[in-house]
Amino acid sequence: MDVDSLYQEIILDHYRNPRGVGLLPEPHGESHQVNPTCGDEVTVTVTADADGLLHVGYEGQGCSISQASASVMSELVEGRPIAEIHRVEAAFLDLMRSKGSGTPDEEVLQDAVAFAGVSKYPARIKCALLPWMALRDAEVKAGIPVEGGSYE
Amino acid sequence: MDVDSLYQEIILDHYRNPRGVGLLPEPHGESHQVNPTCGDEVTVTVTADADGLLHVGYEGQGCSISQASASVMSELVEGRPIAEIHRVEAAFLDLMRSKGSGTPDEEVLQDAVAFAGVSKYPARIKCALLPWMALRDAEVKAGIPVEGGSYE
Amino acid sequence: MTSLDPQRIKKDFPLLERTVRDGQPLVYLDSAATSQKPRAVLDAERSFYETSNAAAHRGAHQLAEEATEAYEGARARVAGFVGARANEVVFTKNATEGLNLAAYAFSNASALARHGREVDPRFALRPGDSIVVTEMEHHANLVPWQEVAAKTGATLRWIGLTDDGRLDLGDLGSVIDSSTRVVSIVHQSNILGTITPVRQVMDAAHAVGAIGVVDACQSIPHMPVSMADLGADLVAWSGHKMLGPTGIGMLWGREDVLATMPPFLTGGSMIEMVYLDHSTYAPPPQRFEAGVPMVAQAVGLGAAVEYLDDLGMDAVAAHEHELTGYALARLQEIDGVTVIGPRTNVERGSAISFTVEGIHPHDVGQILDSRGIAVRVGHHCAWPTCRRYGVPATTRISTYIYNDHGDIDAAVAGIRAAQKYFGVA
Amino acid sequence: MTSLDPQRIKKDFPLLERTVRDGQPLVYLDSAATSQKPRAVLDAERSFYETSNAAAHRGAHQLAEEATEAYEGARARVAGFVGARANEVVFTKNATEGLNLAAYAFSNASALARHGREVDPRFALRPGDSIVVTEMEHHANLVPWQEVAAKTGATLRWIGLTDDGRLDLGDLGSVIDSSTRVVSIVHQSNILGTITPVRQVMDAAHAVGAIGVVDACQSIPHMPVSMADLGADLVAWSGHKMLGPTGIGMLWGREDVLATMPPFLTGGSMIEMVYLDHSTYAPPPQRFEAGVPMVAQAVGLGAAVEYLDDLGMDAVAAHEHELTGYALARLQEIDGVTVIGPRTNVERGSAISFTVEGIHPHDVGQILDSRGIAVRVGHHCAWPTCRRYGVPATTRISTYIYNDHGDIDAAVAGIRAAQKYFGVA
Ligand SMILES: Cc1ncc(COP(=O)(O)O)c(C=O)c1O
Ligand SMILES: Cc1ncc(COP(=O)(O)O)c(C=O)c1O
Repeated sequence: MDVDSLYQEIILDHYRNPRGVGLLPEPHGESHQVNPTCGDEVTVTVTADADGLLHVGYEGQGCSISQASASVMSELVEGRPIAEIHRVEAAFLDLMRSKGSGTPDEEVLQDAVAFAGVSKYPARIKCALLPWMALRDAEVKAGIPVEGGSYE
Repeated sequence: MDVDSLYQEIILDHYRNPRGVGLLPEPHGESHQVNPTCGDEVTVTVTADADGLLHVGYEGQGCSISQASASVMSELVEGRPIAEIHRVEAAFLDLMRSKGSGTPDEEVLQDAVAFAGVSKYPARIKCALLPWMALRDAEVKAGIPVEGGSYE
Repeated sequence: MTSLDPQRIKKDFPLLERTVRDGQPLVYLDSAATSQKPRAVLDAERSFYETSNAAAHRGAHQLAEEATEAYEGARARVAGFVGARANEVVFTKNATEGLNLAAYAFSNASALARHGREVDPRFALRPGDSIVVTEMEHHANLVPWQEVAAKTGATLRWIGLTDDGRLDLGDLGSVIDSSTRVVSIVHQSNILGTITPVRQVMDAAHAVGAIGVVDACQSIPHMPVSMADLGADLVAWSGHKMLGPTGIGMLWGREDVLATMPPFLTGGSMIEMVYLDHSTYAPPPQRFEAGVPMVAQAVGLGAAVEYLDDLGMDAVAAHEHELTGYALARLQEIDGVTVIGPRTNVERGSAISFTVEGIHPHDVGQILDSRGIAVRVGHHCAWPTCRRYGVPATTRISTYIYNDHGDIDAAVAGIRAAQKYFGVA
Repeated sequence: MTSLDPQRIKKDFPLLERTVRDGQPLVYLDSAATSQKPRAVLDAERSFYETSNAAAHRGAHQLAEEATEAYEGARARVAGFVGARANEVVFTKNATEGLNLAAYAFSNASALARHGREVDPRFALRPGDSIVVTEMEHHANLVPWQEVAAKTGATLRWIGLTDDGRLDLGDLGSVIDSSTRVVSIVHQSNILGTITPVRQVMDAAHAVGAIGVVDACQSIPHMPVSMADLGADLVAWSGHKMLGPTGIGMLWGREDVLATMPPFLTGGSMIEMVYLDHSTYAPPPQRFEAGVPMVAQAVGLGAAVEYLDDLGMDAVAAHEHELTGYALARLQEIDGVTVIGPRTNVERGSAISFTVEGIHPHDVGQILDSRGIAVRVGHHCAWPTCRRYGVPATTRISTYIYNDHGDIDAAVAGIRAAQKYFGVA
């Protein structure tokens, strides 16, 4: 079977050259998430600045999907208004639930559209969602009101 | 199916007219046994006299098989030498394990041969053995050395 | 609502075609002990083994994905059957494990608290606290609470029974009081047939801040039951009494209650992080499902629920209600027969216990068996209930979707035959 | 001893005929997670349901007799398989429950003793007492003991590992000392493949009066194991890894140890007498089997044991030994592959964990899966063992009676393909 739909070039590229790695100093919120079945880990830190823009930093270890997802996520959300970020989060969650049949909104998701193929592999969806769960949890811990679907 | 092989006349007679009912005063040994699945109960008391003869008394409540078995047992063992009783015990245990194919020794077992049919009904074997288990246990408690197979 | 056709239904159950005791047709009147299984359940289980067997939640290959989907799909189906969400349903090996899981939440929290661990105070018991059950509990909902009491110093209390087989709610207010931390009661008695006013008792429990537990083993297979209506915090039942395979049961829990319960069985699949010296745990339901689960059995249970859904639980309940009315009437026509439990068909299920004057229940069962009729005899794992009614044991008939008037008539004829055989009529 | 013919054996396993991932033949290399089931096991289970299904130990009718005989017959068969007597074998839902049963004997006895109940002092723990495991335990034999420690104040210790995947017995004498009350170790590691010197460790436990427990999940399916040779007091393993159904496991116990262990799950069938305020309990094994048991699964397991007996466990072990040697050699020919655990075929079983330089184990597994090869990735429920060897996870292949050289060759080709795909070779 062709795994190219899973391992898109964009994903492999983010995996090999992750962007935005590193935790924020004194973050407003921090969350460490693990995937208990495979041991993948991601820590996400967030801080909201005076203009309502979110800043994000992360560290992690794990498979290509979880680590590339963290890198793509950090690019997507860094320095953007919180309301916009929630729209991105919701779009990504929808994509992961689409079982490969969704047509992702490229304008909202940008590089994250590459994860469309992941949604066909139930065991890998958790990998892709791991950094997003950490982001959501870090926001909660920072006292930022979150909305939208749960990651369960 | 014919249940007459189970409910022999001798058994029904002992059930309706139990012999030897009553506990001994100050017995050397006493044992209360229950069948946890159906709630049948038998208490057996024993005392060995100076001549090495065993005396036995019992009380119980339960189905025809367990109560008739107690009555037959008391007749068979009352006032007999302990070594002889052990031979009877062993013969009865063998009979119960014979799955209906044994030819019981009438001289040793007397009325107890009527229980041959019980050995074809696994769920009733426990009923028939209940007073004998109590006898064995009462003997142990009286300090009388027992031998032969276990009742498990 | 269409009514059931037991003759047609019977054809779905291969075992019901067999003969017993020298070629006599089987009359199966022991469904309160365990039900028979329709072909659809056996097929579902077998086809799982032949196509998708793998350790669920434990692999990245296609079979493991399929096994996980089959297992979680069954959970969702079962949850839907009782109006619950999937993450509120824990799979256990039987109802007994579910009730023990509930009971161990208390003894474990109590022991952990004593050694300085933080626990939900709702579960930590101390001497002076009380646990409430009823006098009609199955041993599975009595003995675990006796053990909790023995391990924590709490006191066990019980709600008594009236002569006609009902809960005696007269002194409910004195049995359930401010010392009460948990109330665990049966929804439908397996020995008396009584349906209890579960909601009222659960409300009384909640009024004093106690956790409410329900043993729904005999109700969920036989009538529509919704978790919301019961008003309980935890509800246990088994699969094998509702057409499902042996080896699987369920514990439903309110999300906020499950969330703070300490784990019970620990090991693989229920953890979050494991270090040599300590571990953290996954959220429910995974927290309560340690080890490779009974995947094939869950799949079979899913098919059982589908079968019941197709019949419609309203239709099932109506069928049983009618049949129980008929059975109560026919049995009580027999001189010497005494029904132990409600004698009329009001707030009662289809398990009917009775005694026959002059014949031990075991012997009644034996004569019925010799005529191909399978019933249960003994204390039915409700020994204290037998004592309450002054009987050492009873004979019990219990029906299900595949039984009809003919089965009851056969039992009645068998009881009369027993009376003749033992010379009491 | 005749040697096995995997090609012929494969024909007995319906699932192994299926294809995966767009029509590719399945190469199943995940038997350490769960084994596939031969037709004979599925047939035995189904035929039980179709002819003799009833609640075992709970009725006087013919079906109940047959069900009881089938269930107890399976117990005798399984006991014989490990050289034990039937009354020393307790059926559980999986190995995890068996290990928890062992662990709860300690926490329950400790709590009962604190509240004035008489218990066997071997099981009552206090602060200052120690519990010993190893650094290569499956979570199922680690987390339950962490919980016992947390509930009793006892201390958990562990035997460390050497760099080549063996128990480090150098400091055995300091880990197991006079404070030690229980020593629980794995017989064959599911992640490293290591076979441990169980007898030596059990003897060390007994020398200080501790109870010895063995997790035999990965050994009993793969080689002849006799309870007498292990020298343990309690031994747990599961059915689903030895061709049996899901939902059944076993705990063997020495008669004198089981005899004084307090009950674990309580309820029906495990009691002697039940009163409202207290109960007495049946002797083992019934004392540890509360509720309607997994009868059909026991019957299926009996058929699984028969299948293995027919092959001969010596032949099974020889087949696996040869195959493991081949796999170790072929894997280590690949540049960048590191075997985690013993690298030669000495005192080791057929589970082989490895890493591939530059590719995450999860991604290796995915490429193999895309070629129809089912392996396991992750920490294999032995997270502390992963930490010991500095890896976040591994990829694991594990074989059984239906695997041959061709399956290993397929895995090797798949690993090379993964290296190419991820540009690391
Ligand atoms: C070594 C070992 N111990 C314990 C277990 C747990 O077995 P189960 O999941 O059947 O309870 C396993 C398998 O998962 C194992 O490999
Ligand atoms: C009312 C009730 N509670 C509990 C149980 C125990 O169920 P199980 O044996 O499936 O654990 C039963 C059935 O045996 C029952 O009828």
